[in-house]
Parts: sequence; C-alpha cells; structure tokens
Amino acid sequence: MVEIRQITQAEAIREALEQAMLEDERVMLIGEGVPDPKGIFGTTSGLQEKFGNSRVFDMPLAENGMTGICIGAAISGMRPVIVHQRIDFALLCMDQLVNNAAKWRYMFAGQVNVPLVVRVIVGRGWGQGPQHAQSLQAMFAHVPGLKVVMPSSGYDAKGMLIAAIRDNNPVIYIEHRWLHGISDDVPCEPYSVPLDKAVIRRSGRHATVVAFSFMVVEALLAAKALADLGIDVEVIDARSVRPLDMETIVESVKRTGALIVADTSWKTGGIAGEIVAGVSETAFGFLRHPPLRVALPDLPAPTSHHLTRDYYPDALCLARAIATHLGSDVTDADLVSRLFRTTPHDVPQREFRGPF
Amino acid sequence: MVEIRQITQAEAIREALEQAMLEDERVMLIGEGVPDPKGIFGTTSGLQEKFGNSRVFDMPLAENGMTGICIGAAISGMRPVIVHQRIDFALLCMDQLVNNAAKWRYMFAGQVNVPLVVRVIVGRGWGQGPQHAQSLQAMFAHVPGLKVVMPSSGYDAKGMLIAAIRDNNPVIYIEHRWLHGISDDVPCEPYSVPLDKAVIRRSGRHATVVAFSFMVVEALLAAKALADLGIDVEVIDARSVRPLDMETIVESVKRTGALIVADTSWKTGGIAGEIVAGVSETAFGFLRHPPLRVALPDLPAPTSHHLTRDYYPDALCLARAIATHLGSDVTDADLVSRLFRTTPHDVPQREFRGPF
Amino acid sequence: MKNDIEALYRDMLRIRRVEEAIADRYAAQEMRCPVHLSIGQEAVAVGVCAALEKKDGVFSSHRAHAHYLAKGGSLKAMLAEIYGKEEGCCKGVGGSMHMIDLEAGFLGAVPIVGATVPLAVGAAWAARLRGEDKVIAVFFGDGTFEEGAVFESINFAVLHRLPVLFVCENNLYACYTRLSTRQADRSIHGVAASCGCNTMSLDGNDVLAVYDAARSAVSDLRNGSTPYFIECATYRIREHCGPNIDDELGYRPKDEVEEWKAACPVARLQSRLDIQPRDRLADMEHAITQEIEEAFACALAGKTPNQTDLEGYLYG
Amino acid sequence: MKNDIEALYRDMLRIRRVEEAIADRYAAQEMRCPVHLSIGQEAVAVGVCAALEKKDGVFSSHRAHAHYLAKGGSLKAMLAEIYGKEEGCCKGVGGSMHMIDLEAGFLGAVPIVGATVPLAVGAAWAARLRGEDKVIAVFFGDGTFEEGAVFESINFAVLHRLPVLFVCENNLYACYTRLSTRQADRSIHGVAASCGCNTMSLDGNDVLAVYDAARSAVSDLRNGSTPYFIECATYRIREHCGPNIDDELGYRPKDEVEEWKAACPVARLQSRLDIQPRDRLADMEHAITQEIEEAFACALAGKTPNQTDLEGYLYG
Ligand SMILES: Cc1ncc(C[n+]2csc(CCOP(=O)(O)OP(=O)(O)O)c2C)c(N)n1
Ligand SMILES: Cc1ncc(C[n+]2csc(CCOP(=O)(O)OP(=O)(O)O)c2C)c(N)n1
Ligand SMILES: [Mg+2]
Ligand SMILES: [Mg+2]
Repeated sequence: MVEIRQITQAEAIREALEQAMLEDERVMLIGEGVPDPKGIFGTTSGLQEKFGNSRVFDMPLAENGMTGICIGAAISGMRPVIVHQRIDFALLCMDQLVNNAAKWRYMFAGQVNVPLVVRVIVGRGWGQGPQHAQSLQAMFAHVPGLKVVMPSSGYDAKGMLIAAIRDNNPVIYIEHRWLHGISDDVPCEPYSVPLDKAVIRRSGRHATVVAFSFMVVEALLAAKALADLGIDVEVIDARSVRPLDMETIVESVKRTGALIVADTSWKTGGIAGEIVAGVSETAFGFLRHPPLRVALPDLPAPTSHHLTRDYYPDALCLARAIATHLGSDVTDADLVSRLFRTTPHDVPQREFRGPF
Repeated sequence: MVEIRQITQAEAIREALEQAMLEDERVMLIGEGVPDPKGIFGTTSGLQEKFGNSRVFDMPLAENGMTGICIGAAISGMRPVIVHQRIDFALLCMDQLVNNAAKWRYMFAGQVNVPLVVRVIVGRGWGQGPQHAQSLQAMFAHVPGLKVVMPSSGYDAKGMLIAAIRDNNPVIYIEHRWLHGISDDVPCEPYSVPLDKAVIRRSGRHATVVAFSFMVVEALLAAKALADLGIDVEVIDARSVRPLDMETIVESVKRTGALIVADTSWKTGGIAGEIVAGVSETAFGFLRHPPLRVALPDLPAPTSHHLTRDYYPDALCLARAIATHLGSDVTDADLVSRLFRTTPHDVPQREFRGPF
Repeated sequence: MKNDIEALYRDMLRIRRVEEAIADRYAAQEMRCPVHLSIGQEAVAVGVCAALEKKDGVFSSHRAHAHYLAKGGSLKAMLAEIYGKEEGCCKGVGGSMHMIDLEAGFLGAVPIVGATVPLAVGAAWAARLRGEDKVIAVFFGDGTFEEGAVFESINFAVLHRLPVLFVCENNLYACYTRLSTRQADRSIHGVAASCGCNTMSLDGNDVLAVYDAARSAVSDLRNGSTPYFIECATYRIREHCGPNIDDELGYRPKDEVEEWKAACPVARLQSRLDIQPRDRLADMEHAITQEIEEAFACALAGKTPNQTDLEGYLYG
Repeated sequence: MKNDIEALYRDMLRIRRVEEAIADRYAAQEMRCPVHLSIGQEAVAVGVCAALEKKDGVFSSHRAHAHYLAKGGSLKAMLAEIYGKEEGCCKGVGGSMHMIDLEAGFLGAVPIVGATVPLAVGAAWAARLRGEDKVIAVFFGDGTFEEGAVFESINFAVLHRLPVLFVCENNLYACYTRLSTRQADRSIHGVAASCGCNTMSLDGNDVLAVYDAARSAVSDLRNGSTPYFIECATYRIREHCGPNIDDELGYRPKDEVEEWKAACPVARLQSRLDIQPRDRLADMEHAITQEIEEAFACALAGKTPNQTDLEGYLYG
C-alpha cells in the first residue's frame, strides 16, 4: 500500500532531493544558500547534515562559471542539481546553459550525456520587482537540447524532480514561489512523473484552459466558479514546457472547440503563443472561438504592492476573460462574489510572510 | 534629388555607422575586432581611422562586462553601438541586456534612457555549427524594454541602423551574414526607417507569407516561382521583431485568408509562433487555411556541409510548403525547375568565400 | 577638521536612525518589499561619499540605503519608494532594492549582484569621453567580487585609466555564507592589485580612515590616476534581508558578532567627538528624529501609484 | 631523456605536418568549416600532454588540433570531421572547432571562448568526488583569460583544491587584437597567482621547458596540491582563422613576426636532437607523411552523414 500524506511543495521538493540522493550516489546538490538556515525556502534544509559537505555544497556568486563547472561534473559521471533562488540569476548563465548544456551531447554526436538539473524559482514574494520576479520559461523552451518543466502540484513537484534527476539530459526545473507553501497529497515513496506529459486536472466541455505552474491553481479556482454559473471548462496542467504535450492539448481542444492559455509570463513571445500556434496549425477546423492568451502585460514586474494588484492576472481575471470570450452572459458580480480574495493580493496564503 | 547607388548591405551598415557618428558626436562604436583588418565583415572598416580611437574601440573578450559598461555609458550621455560577430556570444550578456538594458528606464520610472544599439550577427558561414550559427531573435523579442529589428534590404539595413542609433532605447539590431554581400539600391544621404513597421515586398492574393531577415530573400524567390505557376502570394518583410507590426500582417491575412511564416530560427518557441498566435487571435474568422510555420528543425545547426543541406529551408522548400499548404496541384518538377540553385547550398552568392 | 568629524558623525547617525526606524516599522507589513539594512556598515558609505563632490556619481546594489543617503539622496523619496508610493524615487516601480537620485549624483542601485559594477565603469568612461571632471564610486560586497563581470569591469577600467573608485565592503558574508566557503584563500584587494588597480585595505568601521583613504584616492583619480580599489572590513549587524537580528541562527560565531558589535562605527566616532555643550548631541538626535518622523509621515500619506502609469516608463 | 626528446620532436613535427597539409588542401574548398591552426604553438600542446597520462583529461577550444593530437586523439577521426564525414569524431556535427576523443582522454573542444574552462574544473571536481586519480588540463588563450567565467572557475578550483592544470597560451593576440589593447598592464599569471594558483611563466616555444613545468605541476597535483596555472609565451604563425599567412595585413609588427618565426619550436628542438644515423629523421618525416596521406584519403573517401541521424543526438 502506498503511504501518502499532506506536505507542502517545498517539503515535496526536499524529499525528492533526499530520495534521489539516497538512490544514486552520483547525485549532488549545489547552489547559493543551499546549506544555509533558510535552506532555499526549506527545499534543501537538513540535506548537508544528512549527506555531508562532499555532496551538498554552497557556492560562490558566479552563476556562469558554476553552471559550467556543474556541466563539467555532469559529463564526468556526476549528476549535479544546481539551484538559483531566482530565475533572473540564470540570465547570467545562459551561455553555459544554451551553448554548452543544451548542445554538448548533440555537438559530439551523442557520445556524452549531460545529466544536469537546474532548479530555478519564478514568481513573486513581496516587492521583488523587475529583476527578481521574471518568469523566463519561454527563453529556455526555445532551446533544442533542454527539457523544461513547471510542475504545479506537490505530487508532480516531487515526481518530476526525481524524474529530472534520473534523466540523462539537462532539465530546467521551474518552481513557483507561491506553490512552495501549498500542501497536498504526496506519497512517501520515491516515484517519477514523466517530463513530457500534460495532465487534465478537470474535465469540461465548453473550453480548454491550458495553464502553467501557479496559473493552474488560479485556473482551477476560476473553473470552479464558472462551473457554478454553468460554464464548464477543462483545465489542463501543461506541466512540461519543452517538450510541450501538444497531443493532450489538441485532443482536448478538439472536444471543447475553445482554447485559453494562462501563463505566468509576459504575453508577447511567451510560451502561451506557442500553444496557440500549435493548436491553430493542427486543430484549426475544430476551433469555434479564436484562441485567447491570459498572461502578464508586456511590462517588467513593478515592486509596489499597489502596482502588483493589476499586474498579475488571478482567478477572477481569468474567469472574466473566459466568460467574456465564450460570450456568456454571466455577470461580473456573479464572478466577483465567488472569487473575491480574502487574503491580500500579494500573498499566496495567509501564512505567507514577506519579504521573499 | 536623392542620390542612390548600389552597394552591399555590409557597406550600407558601414555608411549608417559613419553618418550616425558624423551626425551625433555622442555615438561611439565598440566590439571585438571593430578596428581590425577584416572590420566585422567590412561593416566597420575605416571607421577608427576616420573617427579616432576615442570613438571607435576594440574590446576585451568580456561580453557581459562590456555590455554593462556600454549601458553605463549610455545612461551617462553617450550613444554606444556594441557589435558581436555572432549572436551566440550575446548569450554571455543576457544578464546585462535583459536585467539592466531592458529595464533601466522602467525600473527608475522613466528618469533615464538607455540609448544602446547591440549589433548581432546571425546565420551561417561555412560550418559554423552549433555554437556559431544560432538565430536567437525570439529570446530578445520576449523581453519588454528591448526593441529588436531584422532588416533584410540594403535600404533598411542603413535606415534602421540609423533609426536604432537615434532611438532612446536599447535596440537589438540583427544582421544576417548572408545578407552582407547582397547589393541593392541605397541612398547616399542619411535617413531613417521606422523600427516598428513591416513592409509588403510583393502583393498577392492567395496567401500572406511573413518572412524575417534572409528568409525574405528566399520568400521573394519562392513567390516569383509560384507566380509563374499561378499562385500569387503576398510577401511581408516583418523587419521588426519587437514590436511586431501585427497590424500590417493582420490586414494582409484578412485579404488573403492564409498565413505562412518563414523564420531563420528553430520552430518551437520561435517568433513565427508569436505571429501565428497573434493572427489566430485577431483575424480568426478570416483564415481559410490553418496557419503554417516554415522554420529550422528543432535541432542545433550541424557543421558538415552535407548536413546543412537539408537543415536550412530555402526558396524551394518554402515554395513546396506553400503550394502543398494551399492545396495546389503544381508539380514538384515545376518548382524544382524554377528554383534549382546553381550555387552550392552553403554559400549565399558565388563570390562568398568560407570559412566565415 | 573638527566640523568635518561632526558632519561625518551626523551622517552616520542619521543613516543608523533611518534604518532603525525602518526596522521598527517593518512588522506593520506596510513596507512590502525586501530591505537590506546597512546597520553596522555606515562608516564606509559616509566616509567615501564625504570625499566625493555632488557632481561625482555613485552606484550601489541591494544594500543601498546608506550609500543613497550618504550621497545626498532624498530621504522622503526613499521612504516613499519603500512604501510603494507615487512620491518614491522610482514612483513605486522599484522598492528598497532600486534607488536613484540623479540630482544628488546617486546614479542607481539594483539587486542583481554585480550588475552595477560595469555600469559604474561605463559612467566613468562616458565622463572621460565627454571631458567631464567626475569620479564614479561603486559600492559592492565581498560576495559580489566573485562575479566574473566585476573582474571584466576592473580590467577595462584599468586598461582605459578611468576615474573609478571601487569600494568593496567586505562584511565576511554573502547572505548566510561565509567568505571562506566561497572564495579561495586570497586577498580581495590583492586580486584587484594584480589587475592593476591602486589598492588600499582598511578598517571600514573607522569613518576617518575611510574618509582619508577615499579623499586621497579621489584626488588622485581627478589627476588621471589608474582606478582605485579600496577594501573595507566591516560587518552587518542585522539579518541579510529583513529588519531583524538573526544571531540565534548561529551561522556566525558568537564572539565574532560580539567583537564587531563592539566596533560599532557610530559609537566609535562618538567617543572621539568633542561637542560642546553636550546638549548639541541631543539636539542633533532630535533633529534627525524629526526629519525621519516627517519623512515617514509623508511616505504613509503618499499617493498610491497607478498601473496605467507603467506603460509610459518602458520606452523613451 | 634522449628518447623522450625524440618523441617530443616527433609529436611536434607530426602536428606541424598535419596542419600544413590542412592548409595546403584548404583551397580545394572541401573542408567547409573554419580552421584555427596552431602552427608555431606546438610545443605547448606537446609538452603538456607528454606530462599527462592517458587517464588524465584535456579540454580545449577553437584552436584545438594540436591539443587533440598531442593527447592521442585519432588523426583519421579529426580529418574526417573537418571534411564533414560520418567517420569524424563528431560524425560531422562539429567540424574543426569541435573535437573529442574520449578514448584518448580528449574530453572536448568548442568555439565559445572560455566555455570549456569551467568544464575542466567540473571534470576535476567529479574526479575528486569519485575518488579517481586524474588530472585535468585545459588549454586557452590570452584573450580567453579576459572572460569572467575563467576568473570564476579559477576561484572554485583553488577553493576546492582541484587537480586542474590551467594552460594559458599567450600568443599576444586575440584574432587581430593585441594584448595591450585588451588587457591592462598586468601579468596574466600574476593575476592567477593572486587568486591562489601555483603559477609558472615560461617560454612556450621550448618544449622541454613546457614539459618539465607540466611534469612537476602534474606530479604536485596528483599529490593534492592547489591548482597550477602555467602561462606559455608563444606565437601563432598563420592567420587567426584559415590556412594562410596574413603578415601583409600588418596588424603585427614585422620584426615581432620575424623574431617568433626564428623561435620555431620544431626547429629549435631539432637543433638539439641527436638522432643517429641522420636518415632516421628522414624516416620519421616519411612515416608522418604516410600517415597523413592515408588519413586524408580516408577522410575524402568517408561516408556523408545523414540529416536523419541528427535527431538521435539531441537527447539521451
Ligand atoms: C546574480 C545574483 N546572484 C545572487 C543573488 C542573491 N543575492 C542577493 S544579495 C546576495 C549576497 C551578496 O553578498 P555581498 O556582495 O557580500 O553583499 P552583502 O549582502 O554582504 O552586503 C546574494 C547572493 C543576486 N541578487 N544576484
Ligand atoms: C564568447 C566568444 N567571444 C568571441 C569569440 C570570437 N573569437 C573566436 S577566437 C577569438 C580569440 C581568442 O583569443 P585567444 O583566447 O587569445 O586564443 P587564440 O585565438 O589566440 O589562440 C575570438 C574573440 C568567441 N568564439 N566566443
Ligand atoms: Mg558581504
Ligand atoms: Mg591569443
């Protein structure tokens, strides 16, 4: 019998790391602050104590060099996991990620694998602002040779991290800061979840909502409220960004005839557009409505909490967009009454404490 | 009367730099090899001799630092133009470009401009391979705060570079190596071409082909061959990547009812998808065919010239794709006879000499 | 010099009190952005900025309050920014980690570590090319020195003999991580010297030492010398990010913390102050408190910014 | 040592003849990729690799032929690669700027400058963590030393005392740009020393000096020493990229070029060789020529690779 209990996603990630390290002694963990008292939002706490400082490392502030060093270790028989507390810091190591990690195996005609996991955190704390709250999945998703995932549930957070570590390719594993504190059912045992499969979180007939990462949480809230009002949407948790599981998405759109994509990043040039394009190409005849993207405005994140209120689309925004898009006559008051937040708009849960 | 003569695009770029430097003494030029005997494919030749070594600089191999230094100069009253001989090297300075250049004005609520031009070169010489032939416009196009352009004609190469230098924002100016050697009509005078307007290069009724950079050349060849065979396509030179001139594109699609996008980069997550998405959203009812992307396979560029033959889609590929897509009964032999290349597939013009 | 000492003292005390006031009010959760306090490190900011003129420029990073205030940045605009208000120095776009006051020559602070070091070099380069007599100082931490872009920047500054004053505040830690876990057994200023900088290494909690060093560096720089790199030993008293003292976490040895607390730059200078009558000290405290109260009141009363303004900030 | 000298000479001569043969045939436009020849710099590659064992690893960059051959990489696979053939060491994906021979411990070369320096440190780290007795050497140029990632890599290697031998081939130029246009007046090995490396600076055209230095460094590294950084003064005789001599461009002073031509590492060692009877020298030349002819013939006769193979290379 599988033992299951409720833990937070931060704990699920920590457990995945611990179990992956137990299972394979080549797995090592490194990042700025990995062994520190805060343990990367609790996701690495206790691991250095458990595995010693020859497998769990802190590192200098040197993202490009350290990423290259991890690639060097990965092609030499280790399986490094490197963590960046903000995806924004990964811009410093785009060279090593895109020029080397993504291409090393290919450049050498398959002779060497690069089993590297890069954990990067997106999303918001309080006032993180322009350089600390980007959501850059689209940049990585464009690069052949990388795999990119964005789990949204505790189950997937654990299973996809284990799968990523077992995988022989570089995997960009994107965590949303606002998911860390959410608790749900996670089996105790190690297990893996495929890195290339979307999952239908809620079935529905009227429209397909494809969501990424924290937007899955918002989409499910929106779907529930809409269902009360007679609009029955299907919610797909995309989970992987590269490869995209277009099959599951297209299948669904063929059934519902409508596509809405909810992303955590800027609209233009984002991954939502890729899904819209893919569906338009392959399920053209099935679309009864034009496709729609719900994403961030094309502006860097502001800091002031007054300014973030309308910057991040939430469940209410999404529900509004869907209802309008489908031409429903649901009133705004209906939506507002169902989706009114009692927590401030800039915290995910009441227990959340700034500043991070 | 405007004096016009035929010059190569490399010369057009050189002239733009020269005239911009004459016009505004704050303009300065820097890059690895800028003053060297090859002068960045001839685009910078003689400029140091003309403007001296306090305005035209070589630089250390230090892309991120040097980009930051240029940003520092830009916010302090200069107008630097920095050149990277390969866009691949710009991966080293994504941090400064995305975190600083794109956001400096915004972060400080509009108090400071960043008049910076980053010239980057995409495309192929002989055997440049995985790390020297990427076409990363999509990564930049996703970033609010940047402008991104990809001129295809000599006229635009000059006019858009002058416009980019006069602009108060960071502009990523993307040149295709295979365009450098093409000669066409370029006015002698300084002039500017808008950074946000696509242009219709050829009118047509049956389909809209939106092309970027060197793919405009291929698209025009394809269009000509198709016209002989009764297929009349409109060719739009997108010219700017951010902002995309969706108005011109959507307008055209509304007339033709079909959209094909030809890009110089990988298909997945590329800018072609953004155009398809934008058109699908806003001109949904007008599309009589599903949209189509013609782009690179999702693989890094191989080096062997045997392997590049089928890697880069050319006019023939494009014509085939269009004809098939529109359900035409044109035979392949018809297309091959019209679009057969007499030059080797890995050189743009007969005069082109490797290795670069 | 007597008056100078008093001014240095006042500037340090003012920064200390501002940051204490931020810490005190932080729990109210109205400053909804990270704050990285400089309490314990004021002497570096004040000593260096006292050696600069208004026309000179300063860059900083995440821990910017002290540098901003020492260079003459507006306190009101800073607090309003931390409160996310329209009156803030970035109109609410930036928060504590983004500071600017062009009027005062505080040219910018952003939180990507190392991000402003090349910008400072570029600003000095521009000054040179434009024939302006300006020195640019940039403050950064020991951790930031590990970033490759800093190494790249130093090379270029030395190569072109630019008027840059690199100020490394070595507080022994980057977040919770000790220097020895991150850097080889090397001397930071020694590395800078090997790259061709003029270097000085000093007690960063002695504001007079910092001031003297900076003054001589700045004067050399104005005369066309190669860049200066000064490494200042100092210590952060509160947590890396946030308002609290986190000594209970135990990432720093107790006696190290105690030693540095005893070396408080404000207290140390006070003992050397000779203010007569002694009431003037109390007057100084009082004036500072009043200024701070007023600035907080303004910040709290400030206007809330609008989403619609944002678009205009993106392109110029 | 007598035999050693002969072996060193033979290895240098072989590399020289291979590259001359590439240059001679390049005009036929069948090698359709850039080539960066090491003619003039053979002593560094040969001296260092002679001090390594097969189990040790080597990384390089755009100018990799000499390093690859000196470490024992297959000549046939290298030429086939340059001709873009299936039998190439990267099956045609890579070309001259991408070299690998895992069997020989040549772990990879790619053209982004600086890209392999951190990889070498990572490989040494992995060796340490896996308890393998391996030294990793990485070759790079004076220009590459300007990249921040190199600075970052050195710090980490010293911090963890990894068995890395950094080999900087200072040939005074990066492409057409002279060192003094790019770097401050500093000593490259001096900077490395300030970062905690053991350093040596030597005449890189004296293969015996290089060999001695590398041998003592490697032996120290096997005994757990901190990393070594050796700076080798040398000179590229042909153009930066391509088969030709480009002295007519005038970017390098004539007498500098002449001086270095006179310091040819192959000729210098030859004058110290004591091969009896002298015919053996001719035999050596002959054997090398034959091997090269054969390898070119194989490369030319090689199979052309297929686009369809590419997909299998991307993910493992
Ligand atoms: C590129 C980058 N990497 C990591 C971080 C996270 N971070 C913020 S402050 C900091 C420590 C900086 O240490 P130091 O330079 O010594 O400055 P101090 O905080 O001690 O003043 C780190 C790692 C960042 N902001 N940017
Ligand atoms: C990141 C990056 N920047 C620029 C280049 C272009 N480039 C290729 S080789 C080279 C010069 C390298 O000089 P050096 O390290 O001294 O090696 P050498 O060619 O002299 O052997 C440059 C700038 C590159 N390949 N990668
Ligand atoms: Mg510090
Ligand atoms: Mg060199």
